[in-house]
Parts: sequence; structure tokens; C-alpha cells
Amino acid sequence: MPEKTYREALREAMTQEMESDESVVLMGEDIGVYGGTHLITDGLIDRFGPKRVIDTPIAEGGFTGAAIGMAMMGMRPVVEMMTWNFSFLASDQIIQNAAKVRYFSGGQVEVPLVIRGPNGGGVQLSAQHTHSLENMYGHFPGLKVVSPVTPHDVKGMMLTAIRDPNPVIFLEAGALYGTKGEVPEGDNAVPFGKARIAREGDDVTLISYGRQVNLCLRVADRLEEEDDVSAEVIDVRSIRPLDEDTLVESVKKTHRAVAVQEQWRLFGVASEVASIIQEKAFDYLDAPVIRVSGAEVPAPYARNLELAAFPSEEAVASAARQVLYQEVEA
Amino acid sequence: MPEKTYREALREAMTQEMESDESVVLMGEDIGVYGGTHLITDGLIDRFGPKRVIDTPIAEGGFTGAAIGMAMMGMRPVVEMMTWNFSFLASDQIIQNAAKVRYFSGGQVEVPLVIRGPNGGGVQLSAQHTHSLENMYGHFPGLKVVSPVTPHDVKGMMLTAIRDPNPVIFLEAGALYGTKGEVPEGDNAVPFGKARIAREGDDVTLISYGRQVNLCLRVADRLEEEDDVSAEVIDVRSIRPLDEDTLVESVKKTHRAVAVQEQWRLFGVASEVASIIQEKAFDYLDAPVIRVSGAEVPAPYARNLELAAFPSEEAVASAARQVLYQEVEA
Amino acid sequence: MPAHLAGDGVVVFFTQNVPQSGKGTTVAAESQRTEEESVEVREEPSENGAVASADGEHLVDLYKKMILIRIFEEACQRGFRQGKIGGYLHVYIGQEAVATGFLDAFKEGDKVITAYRDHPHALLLGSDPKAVMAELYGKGTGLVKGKGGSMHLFDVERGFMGGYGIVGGHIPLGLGFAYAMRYQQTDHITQLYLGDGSMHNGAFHEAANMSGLWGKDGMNPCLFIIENNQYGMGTSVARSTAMTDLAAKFDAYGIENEKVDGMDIEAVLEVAHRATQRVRETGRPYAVEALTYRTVPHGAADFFEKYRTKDEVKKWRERDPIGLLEHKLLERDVLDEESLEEIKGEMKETIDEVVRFANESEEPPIEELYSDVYAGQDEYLGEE
Amino acid sequence: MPAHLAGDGVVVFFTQNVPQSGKGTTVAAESQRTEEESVEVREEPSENGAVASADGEHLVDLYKKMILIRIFEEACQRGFRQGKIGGYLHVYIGQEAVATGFLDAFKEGDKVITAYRDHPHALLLGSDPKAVMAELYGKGTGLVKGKGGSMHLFDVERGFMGGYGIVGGHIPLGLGFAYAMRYQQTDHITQLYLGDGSMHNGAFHEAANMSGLWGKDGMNPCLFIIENNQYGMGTSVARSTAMTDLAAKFDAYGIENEKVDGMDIEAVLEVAHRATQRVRETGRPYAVEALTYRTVPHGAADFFEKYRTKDEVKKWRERDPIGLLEHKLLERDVLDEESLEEIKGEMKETIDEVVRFANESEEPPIEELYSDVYAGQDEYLGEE
Ligand SMILES: Cc1ncc(C[n+]2csc(CCOP(=O)(O)OP(=O)(O)O)c2C)c(N)n1
Ligand SMILES: Cc1ncc(C[n+]2csc(CCOP(=O)(O)OP(=O)(O)O)c2C)c(N)n1
Ligand SMILES: [Mg+2]
Ligand SMILES: [Mg+2]
Repeated sequence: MPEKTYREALREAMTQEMESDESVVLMGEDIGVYGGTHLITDGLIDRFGPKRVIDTPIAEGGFTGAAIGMAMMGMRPVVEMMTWNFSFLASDQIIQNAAKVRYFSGGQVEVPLVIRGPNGGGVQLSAQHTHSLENMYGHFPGLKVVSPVTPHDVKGMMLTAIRDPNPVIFLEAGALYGTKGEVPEGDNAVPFGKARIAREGDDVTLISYGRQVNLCLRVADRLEEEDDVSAEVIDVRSIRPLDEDTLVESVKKTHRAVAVQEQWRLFGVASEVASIIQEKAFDYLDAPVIRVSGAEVPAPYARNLELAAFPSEEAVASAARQVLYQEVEA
Repeated sequence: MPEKTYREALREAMTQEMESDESVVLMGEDIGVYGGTHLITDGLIDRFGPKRVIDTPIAEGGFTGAAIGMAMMGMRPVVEMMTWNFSFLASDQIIQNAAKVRYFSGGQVEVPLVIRGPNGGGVQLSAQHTHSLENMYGHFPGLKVVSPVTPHDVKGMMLTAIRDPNPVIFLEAGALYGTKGEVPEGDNAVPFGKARIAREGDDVTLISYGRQVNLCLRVADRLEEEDDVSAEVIDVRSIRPLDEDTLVESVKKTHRAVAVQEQWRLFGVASEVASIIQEKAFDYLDAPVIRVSGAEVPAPYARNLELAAFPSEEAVASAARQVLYQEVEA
Repeated sequence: MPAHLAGDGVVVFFTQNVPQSGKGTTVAAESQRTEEESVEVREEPSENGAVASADGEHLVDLYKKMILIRIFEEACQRGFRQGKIGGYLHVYIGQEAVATGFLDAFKEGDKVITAYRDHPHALLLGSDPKAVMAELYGKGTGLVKGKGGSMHLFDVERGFMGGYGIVGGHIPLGLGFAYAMRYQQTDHITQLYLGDGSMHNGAFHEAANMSGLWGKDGMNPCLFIIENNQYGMGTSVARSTAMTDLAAKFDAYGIENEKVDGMDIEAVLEVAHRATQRVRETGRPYAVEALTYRTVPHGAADFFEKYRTKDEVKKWRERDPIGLLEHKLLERDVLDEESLEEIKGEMKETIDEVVRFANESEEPPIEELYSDVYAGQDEYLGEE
Repeated sequence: MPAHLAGDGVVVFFTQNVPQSGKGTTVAAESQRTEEESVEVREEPSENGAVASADGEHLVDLYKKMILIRIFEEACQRGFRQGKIGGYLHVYIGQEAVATGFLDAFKEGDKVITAYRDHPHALLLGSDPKAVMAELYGKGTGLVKGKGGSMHLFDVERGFMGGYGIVGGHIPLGLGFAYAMRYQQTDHITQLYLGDGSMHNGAFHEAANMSGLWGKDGMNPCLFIIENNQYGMGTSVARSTAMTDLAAKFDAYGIENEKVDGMDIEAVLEVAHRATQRVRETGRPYAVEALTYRTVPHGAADFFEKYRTKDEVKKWRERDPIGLLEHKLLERDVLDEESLEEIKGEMKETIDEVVRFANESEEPPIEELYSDVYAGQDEYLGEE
């Protein structure tokens, strides 16, 4: 299989769908003439023209709303949120219109819309440009929310997203746009609602998504080496719908779990994961599910502070050891 | 102690603080001349004049941002969000500026700001006007989020909110504006970060906030009558900071817990509560923490559907029975 | 033919096939009327231009529509006070000429979108008044199955794209429709209704700007119709902006604009056909500010109105659009007092029947709670 | 006295006590110059009006400031390429005359707010360039302790209220400052800087409208300064709006406005003093669109510029504000080539020292991660 970057895989999925379906259009700030600030859409305006690759003013709410309108008319807009940090400005459109208009119209319309862009921290982007919004959008019925981490999945899930008749919040691992991985040619559509077992193991389950999956994989290697512990790593990848079964099955096997997220602790994905596991695998758990999250502070700029704010290998390894060697009463 | 409505208690707190501190001003849509759509601010423009009771255009982002600016200058604005459903339009200002400007200015400014208004469902307000946003705002460091349910607490927590040097998201139980309760004259400031034990009990802990506290109290009575079960009811009331200790202590006593919320299940407050309890009281739990939430649908208009969408006494009672009579292995 | 008010058993009484012979009012410079058309006004205005004035029959038709709206809205207010209608209810009383006039220029395939004061738009597009009322009553026979209520009427088949409750939030959607209609190479347009109060919201600004921009390439046939009823809730235009010429605000977006007396159905009609035609032909947006007034409180739950004087309301009532039209009909000997009363009487009966239907309909089945959340295979992702 | 660039050991070289004798350019009609002032321009412009043209010494002072900015910004670009500066970095090269001119009219107590292209504003208000550079280097000696970086400079003591990264998001804050300053009964004003691209965002619209509205009661002394550098990232003004007269957009809010050649420091100076005075006196907002150009890429990480031609950049470079000012200084015999070179040479040394300071400073202590989250007792609510 050819190796491609995350960026190329993403572009490939969009290009493929644009070629096969005229109703697919791209919209966003500087995605056309400028080439896309992350070069995801580079070259596409030359290929598909400005009516299908639409540069917009800096008006996140306005163009997201317009895209919802297009989707209600049967088009399939793929909107670039230059970064998800700007999406608060579009959150009214996303949550109040995209997520709900099908319901409050009594099913008279569909909203086949994808909103995509980089999510999570980068390098020193500081407080206003560092957010992980999977829990925020994942909370609202009517939306689907996904967060692929491999080049394979970003292509496959984008294919699925564009074909889905519902609004999809597509959270890219922005920090990994340049990373390579195997990506099949053609159609590798990845269904939503299925977690991926990124590494099999028996002793403890590390649950994560986005770039923290790579962190968990590194920790798993380390646990193997240093503790002779076999860790299973699960890439949740679909935030809504959430694949509870795969999580629960894994924990039934390992009896111990750590949930890792870059986002803040309160009301985050890890809390949901812990909550589901204790509910559905209560009798299998040999230790509480421990969460590892970002520090409860707005993202700082200085690199040393920033590194301390993101989940680290040490923090995940230590959480794993905590659940592994915990004395259990009762 | 005099009985007052929730609405009166709220108005009393604001009036008191306005009288004692010139820097306190009110802002919002139709809070002045019109009297406030929920009559919370009725009469205050006559008393304090239009420079302190500021009617705004329909521009949630704009006036919230302006209030942040005022707060940075040492004023203490209390902003009415006519309902929290409109706050998505201000979420960029709230999350990107109010919550973070102190941090990214290296501590050079404070934002003593209160944003208040009704949260949660009413009667048939339907999809766009029915949201419980405590988890959404509660996720972000830099904000404080509270959700008082009694007239006593709404006054006491508003006093605390106005005096707090930080931005406070003040979520009122809009459906209860007309309900009465004892409210002391003068200063009954209620500290943030302390949950309230609304009813003591030994067998199971029902954890909730906002109007669901009343629901839990009714269920507790019913469990007492029908099952001879003594339920403890905890009113979380402070969402961020969250009083983990009170929850954990209660569960260490009862060994069983149900978390109830009107909001949707995924990434909600109940998930956080379950997650904390399983982490901190793992060895004390005799059953998994069960969550009762709103149906995973945008709020419907028809009354029968709406009632089915909100948590019911039956659902809470049945969850309590589930954790009470669960067979526990291990 | 306008299936219009043709609900099950509801009398259809609007004139069909209204010939449009010019009768005095100005014809837009760039358009010309063809001779002797006998097309339906609502469905197909003149091929290549605006209508001039409406003839008598046409006016009677419009009168009936306005009466329908008025009596329907009054019935809603009663239903609300009786506790039959819940949630928020906003009626169109006093503003009838605006939607009635503009929708006279509606052509099949066009799209209409508005905020929450949306009953007339549905009714005028031909939604069954029974289904509309049943919606407000929260019944399964409702226009959107009881799921949306007063603020969320939809009749997509007839071009009505809703019905939205967040002030300003629907505006960007309207441009999207307009873009799509050109992208799909049709000559349809969006009629986008908005309130005076919504214009100070960011959503309006972003949308209007993009509409103007896309219009440069002929990609935004969007007619902005400002229902300037002088207030956003209790806040007058002058208390919400320092620059109160709302039409002129569109200058900032390169969108041509004008004002019209929204109480005078003939004036509305003239601009409606002219502007609609122009937008259709150019693919560029256009804005019309209709000056009107709601002679009732903002919402049905409002019980006092500190923000305006009785006197002011009274003055505007003197220019009530229905009163004005009655005056014209009488003056021009199109109808006499008796026929006016007759029309109202018939309409009352119709609406009584509508209310009865709504009242007697069943609540939606509980399974409806879980449907329409998602399209496709996964309608519901929760439990049970 | 302008503590200005008086960082630890950094040479202070701006002239203090600049007399302002009119020299040719127009004086605003409504204001008159007093005779022979020897106040500091930046701190106290003429008591009752605008300055006219700057005299030679003043121009030299401004020249030094512009050179400071230019050389500082170039050092930033190098730091970025060397990996010493992280995150997003946006420099002001080509636009120097705008902030330099407007901040000449700054009076103590005034507030300044801008977006992320914020280095010059801090420097001109007198922030220590060492602290500014250390901030960009992510050091504990930084202006905001290394917590904010390039986009979030603050120096509240000197009136600099930041430094914001969300386009348009800072605009409403500026009105709030302005309201507060009147509420607190001072005669201070806000200088609110914004980009051309931000004007199509809802935040701008809502804020400008409220500013105009509050200004009617004299409650919004806010000077909007549009840094129209022709592009928002890669999108030209003409590709972001159909109505490209940005100053005139303020008409929609009842805010008077004008344009100025933002490359000509004297022109900027004239309008800056006049407009500032006017806003101060009336408590009403005013808007000035400064036509300028960034002759460098949008952000330091941008490596190609498909959206504009080299030729276009070249043409604007011919009107480089520093070049234009040098031309004036030479032509008027205020300075000769040699002194220009000397000034630049000194400034380079200064900036070398600034860079050395930033480079050698320590990273912030790790405890800083947890401070400044909340004010008051609960600085940190997380664990550890
Ligand atoms: C974003 C938002 N803010 C506030 C409200 C509450 N609200 C409902 S209607 C209304 C007034 C709108 O006025 P206008 O646009 O003039 O429409 P009208 O009601 O006069 O038809 C307000 C403030 C809302 N629904 N949405
Ligand atoms: C709301 C928002 N959308 C998008 C961005 C990304 N972005 C950063 S700068 C910029 C261009 C802004 O242009 P302009 O206002 O003209 O300022 P300039 O950079 O030219 O000084 C954009 C789109 C952002 N920071 N915030
Ligand atoms: Mg109105
Ligand atoms: Mg620009």
C-alpha cells in the first residue's frame, strides 16, 4: 500500500468525492487562491473552479450557516474551519441549525454537511488557539463527531463523512498533518461508531483518540519493556456515536483501564469512557478507571509550560501502573 | 425567614449589590424599559437609571464582549442572557476572552463578570430553546459555573457571583422562577464549590442539580414510602468548581449512587460524577453509578414527547432500585 | 392551482387564475408587462417583468388571504390563553400585507425562510391551516408532526424552509439556498424574511456581506425582506441603532435596496413583483424594508407593554393593512360592506373547523420522540 | 517622560518634549493650535485641538520609532526561522506609519487594543522591547511571563489592553473600555485597531453598532482604526466584500469616518490628533481607515504567496512608510543620509541586545503553568 501523509490522505478523499459527486463543494477561509493555510485543499481550486472551492470572508457563523442552507438543498458542502478554535463563532449554526433542523422540521430536510479542520494543540499556539472540542460537539444529538488519527482513517472517515446524510464534525489531528502511513487507493470508507484496536494486549486498556493514540502506543511499548505488561490500546476515533462495546469488551479482558485525552478533565471524553466502563463492566474492573487529561489551565505559550500542560508519557505510564498494581479490597 | 420567589430572591441579590457597589451594572436585551422578559430586572431601570441598567440590541456576542471589556476596567457587569440558548452566539467571547484573558495577559487583568439567565427546559419551548449548558461551560478553565435551585441559594450564589473577581456562568432554573422558599434578608452569600445535602439518607445517593433536585426529592420520598429506602439527595449546585468531596463522602456512606441530569448523556455532568465516584470511592461502591439523562434527541415541542424526553420520577426511581438491588459479584 | 388552503374539507375560496392587468401603479423601469396574462399570480408572475397594480379580483383574493391570517392568528391567541398552545407564540397581526404581498410573487421552486413569526408564510404558501394549527396544538397531525411548534413550521414541498427561533440564525441559511439554486442551474430565488431587531446581530452582517459578494457572480438570488415592525421585543429601532435607515444598511454590502409602505398591500405588491423579477434575472440580492407594525404584543405571553404607548398603537391601527385594503375595496366598489362581512364570516367558520381539527387530533405517538434525529440508518443513537 | 524604550540598559533615544509647530498640513476645522507648546506629543497633544504637521524633531522621533519597529520585526522573523519563536507570528512590516502616527496622539489613561499583529502597539506605548522579545521567545522575563506569546502582548499599566488571536473578537472589548472610561467619568478614550478582514465578521458589526448607539449619549469614546493592509491572509478586500469602501461601512452605524494614506506618517499624524481629540470631546466613536500594506507574508510561517503578485508588492514597497519618511527628512534637510544610517545602526545594536536578552533569559518556572487561571483565592482548580 502506498505511504501518504495525513494531509494527502485527506485531500485524496475530498478529491475522490468531488470527482464522483457534483454536489460536493468545499468552502472556507483561504482554501482556494491561498491554497489553504494547512495546504489541505492546495490545488483544488485549479481543478474544480471557484464555484466548487469557495473562498469565504472571515465569517465562520455566516459561511457555516450558508453551508447548512446548501446542504438542505441537496448539496454536500465540506466546510473548512481553519482551526476548530474559531468554531465557537459558528457554534450557534452548528448546534442550533445543523444538528436540529431535521428534527424540528419533522424530518422534512437532511443536512449532509461536513465541517472539518484541525483540532487539539499544536506547538505553542497558546490559549486561544489550543482547544479539543470533541466533548463539546459530541454532546449534541443530531451531530456526528469523529476524530481520526491515522492517514488511513482520515481518508476512510472523510469518505464516510461526505456520504453521510447528517452533519459530521470532522476533527483532524492538526499536529499530524505531515505524518505518513499506509493509505489504500480507492474506497477505504471507514464506518462511524467503530473503535479501532490500535494494539492488542491483555493486562490493561489504554483508551484514547487523536494524537494521544500515538502517545498511548509509546507508553504501551514502554510498559512492555519496563514492566513486562501487555497493554491494549484503543483508538476511539468515533466520538459520537461512541463504540461502547469495544471499550467494554476490552476491559472485560484486561480488567483495568486508563482513559487519555488532551482536553480538560471535567466533562471530557475520558469521563464518559470511565463512566461507561464502570457501568457496563463493573464486575470486571480490578481498579478504578483513571483519567489522564490536560492541565486545567488555558494553554500557555512557553514550550516548557505547554509540554507540562499536555498529557505526557510519564503521566500515562504512571496511571497505568496505578491501575495495574492497585491493591483491591472487597 | 420571609418566603420569596426565586425571581424575587435573584432580584434582591442584584439590587443589594448595586446599592452597595457603583461598579455593578446590568446589561442585556430588554432588561430595562421592557422590564425583562422574565421580569427578573423589572423596575431596576427606574431605580438605577439607564447607565446602570443597559438595554442592548440583539447582539449576544457584542454585548457580552463589551461587558468583558468593562470588567477588565474594574466594573462589575451582570449580563442577562435572555436564555442560555442564545449563548452560543456569545460562546466565543465567553470561552476565548472572559475565561482566558487573565491567563494570557500573565495575570494583568481580572474579569469580574456574571452572565446569568435561565437554563434548562421550560414547557414546550422546543429544540432551539431547550438546552442545559452546564457541561459545555463547565469544561473551560477560567470560568466558574453555578446552578442554584432554591430561592435561598439563588440569592446567596448571586451575591457570591457578583463579588467574585472571575467570570461566573450563572445558570438559573428558569422553570422555577415563580417557586417560593425561605430567603434571609441581608447577606446570605453561598460559597462556590460546596454541594448541598438536600436530604440526608443512608441507602443510596441521588446526585443532581437545578430543577432535577426537586425531582430527586420526590423520588426519595417515594423510595421511602414504597421501598423503605433512605435516599440521600445531593444538590451539586456548583458545577465548576465541583465539590468532589461531598459526593465521595456520601457514597462512602451509602455505597450506591444515581446521577440525574436533564442534559444529554454523553459528556454530561452525570458522567463526570460517575467518573469521580468510581475513581475516588471504588472500594466502597456496591453497584455501578447509574446515570439518568434526557433523551438523546433535540427537544420536541409536543407536551407528551417533551415529558418523555425529560428525566422522570419513574426513570430515577427505577435507576435507584437498580443500584439498590443489584447482585454484586467479586 | 394553489392547493393553498385546501385542507381536508376546508373551503377553498381564493380566486385562481387571476389576470393581472396594470391599473395605475408604476411598473419597474427595466421590466415590461406582457398583455393579457391569465397565469396564476402566485405561481407565475409575468414572464418578463413585474406586475403593476392588482385588479379587483386579485385584491379580493389578497384580502381573503389577509383575513385568513388575521383570523387564524386570533384563534392562536385564544388557543394560547386556553393553554392549548404551549411554548412561545408570535403572531403576525398588523403585518399581514407584507408576507401576503411578497408571496404573491412567489414562483414554484422558490424558497422561503423566516424566523419564528412564521404562520402567515406557511399559510400563504398553501400549507393546510389545519396542519398548521395542529402543529401549534402539539398534535401528530401537525405540519411537522408536533415536533416543532409555532416557531418551526416547515413545508418543504411547497418551498417553505422554516421557521427558526434564534434571531438572525436563519439568515445565512437563506443565502445557502440561493447559492444552491444557482449552482443547480435553476432560476429560483430565496425570499428571506427578517425582523428589524435581527439586523444588529452578527449573523445578519456576515450573511448579507456574503450574499452581496456572491451576487457579484450572479450566485445569490436572494430577496431580503425586512419586516420592520418598529420593535425587537420592547426595543425600538432607535434604541437599537444610531442609524435607523434599515434599508440603507444594505449599502454596506453592495446590495441595492428600497423601502415600502408595508401597510399598503398594493405598494408591497408592486415592489414584490419587481424586486423578485430582478433578483431572478440577475442572481444578485436585493433588499426591501417594509415599514409595518405589530398591533399586538411581541409574544402571546406578554402581558404588559411598557415600551410603547397606547396612543402609538392606536395611530398605527388606523393604518391597519386590512382596514386600508377594505377601504380601497369599498372605495373602488369592488366589494360592499356586506361582502366583506361575508368573507370574514366564512373565514371564521373555516378557522373554527381548523381549531376543532387541531383540538381533536391525537398527540404524536411516543415513538416520534426518537425519529428524525438522524437521516439514514441511524435515526436514534440513544438508549431505548 | 516616555519611559518608552527604557528597558534595562537599552538606550533611550527618542526625543522628549517635542514642540509642535504647525508646518504646512491642514489643521482640523473645529480645533485650533495653541502657541508654542512644549508638552510631550505622545502624552499630551495640544490642549484644545489637533496638531498640524510635525516639526523636524518630532519627525525624527517618529522615524526612530518606525525604525525600531522595522528592525524589531525583522529580528522576530529571524528568531522564528531559527526556531526560537514558536506558534504564530505576524509582523507589522510595511504598516509602521499607522500605529506610530495614531499612538502619537495617545494620552495617559487611554486604552489601546488590537488583534495579533500587536508588537508595534506595545513598543510604541513604551513596553520594554526586551520584555516583548522575551515574550516571543517564551521566557519568564516576557511581557506576559511567557504565557501569551506574540499574539497576546499586554502592558496594562501603560494602557495596552492586548493582543488577541481571534479575528474580530477583541472589538467588543474595546467598546467596553470606552463605556467604562465614561462611566468612571474620565476623558480617556479607546484606540481600537482592527484589520480589513475582521470587518466582515459579526463581532465587528455588533460592536460597531453598539458603539454608535452608546455614542449618542456620549458614552463611547472609541476611535476605530482600520489597518487596511488590503488582505486578510490571502483574501483581498475585493474578494471579501462587494462594497470595498471600508470607512463607509461605518455609515451603517452612525459613526463618522474618513480615510487616510497610512503610508504617510504626516497624514496619519494629522488625522490621529484631530480624531482623537474629537472622540475625547464628544464621547462618540469615530473611524479612520488607514490604507496600508504588509510587504511581508501574513504570518512568518507562510512560504508562498499565490494570492498576490511580486509586482504588486514591489509597487507598494515604493511607498514604504519608512522610505517615504526618509525622503521627507532628506528633502527638508532634517537629517542627512549619514544620520539615517547612524540611527539604523544604533537601532540594530539595540535590537541585538534585545535579542541577546531574550535568548539568555530563563524559561518560566513550571509553577507559572498554574497561576493566573483565576483571580483571588482559587488560582488553580485542577490537581497537583
Ligand atoms: C439570538 C436571540 N436572541 C434573543 C432572542 C429572544 N427574542 C426572540 S424574538 C426577539 C425580538 C426580535 O425582533 P425582530 O427581529 O424585530 O422580530 P419581530 O419579533 O419584531 O418580528 C428576541 C430578542 C432570540 N430568540 N434569539
Ligand atoms: C475568527 C477567526 N477566523 C480565522 C482566523 C485565522 N486568521 C488569522 S489572521 C486572519 C486574517 C485577518 O485579516 P485582517 O483582519 O485583515 O488582519 P491582518 O492580518 O491583515 O492584519 C485570519 C483569517 C482567526 N484568527 N480568527
Ligand atoms: Mg421587529
Ligand atoms: Mg488585513
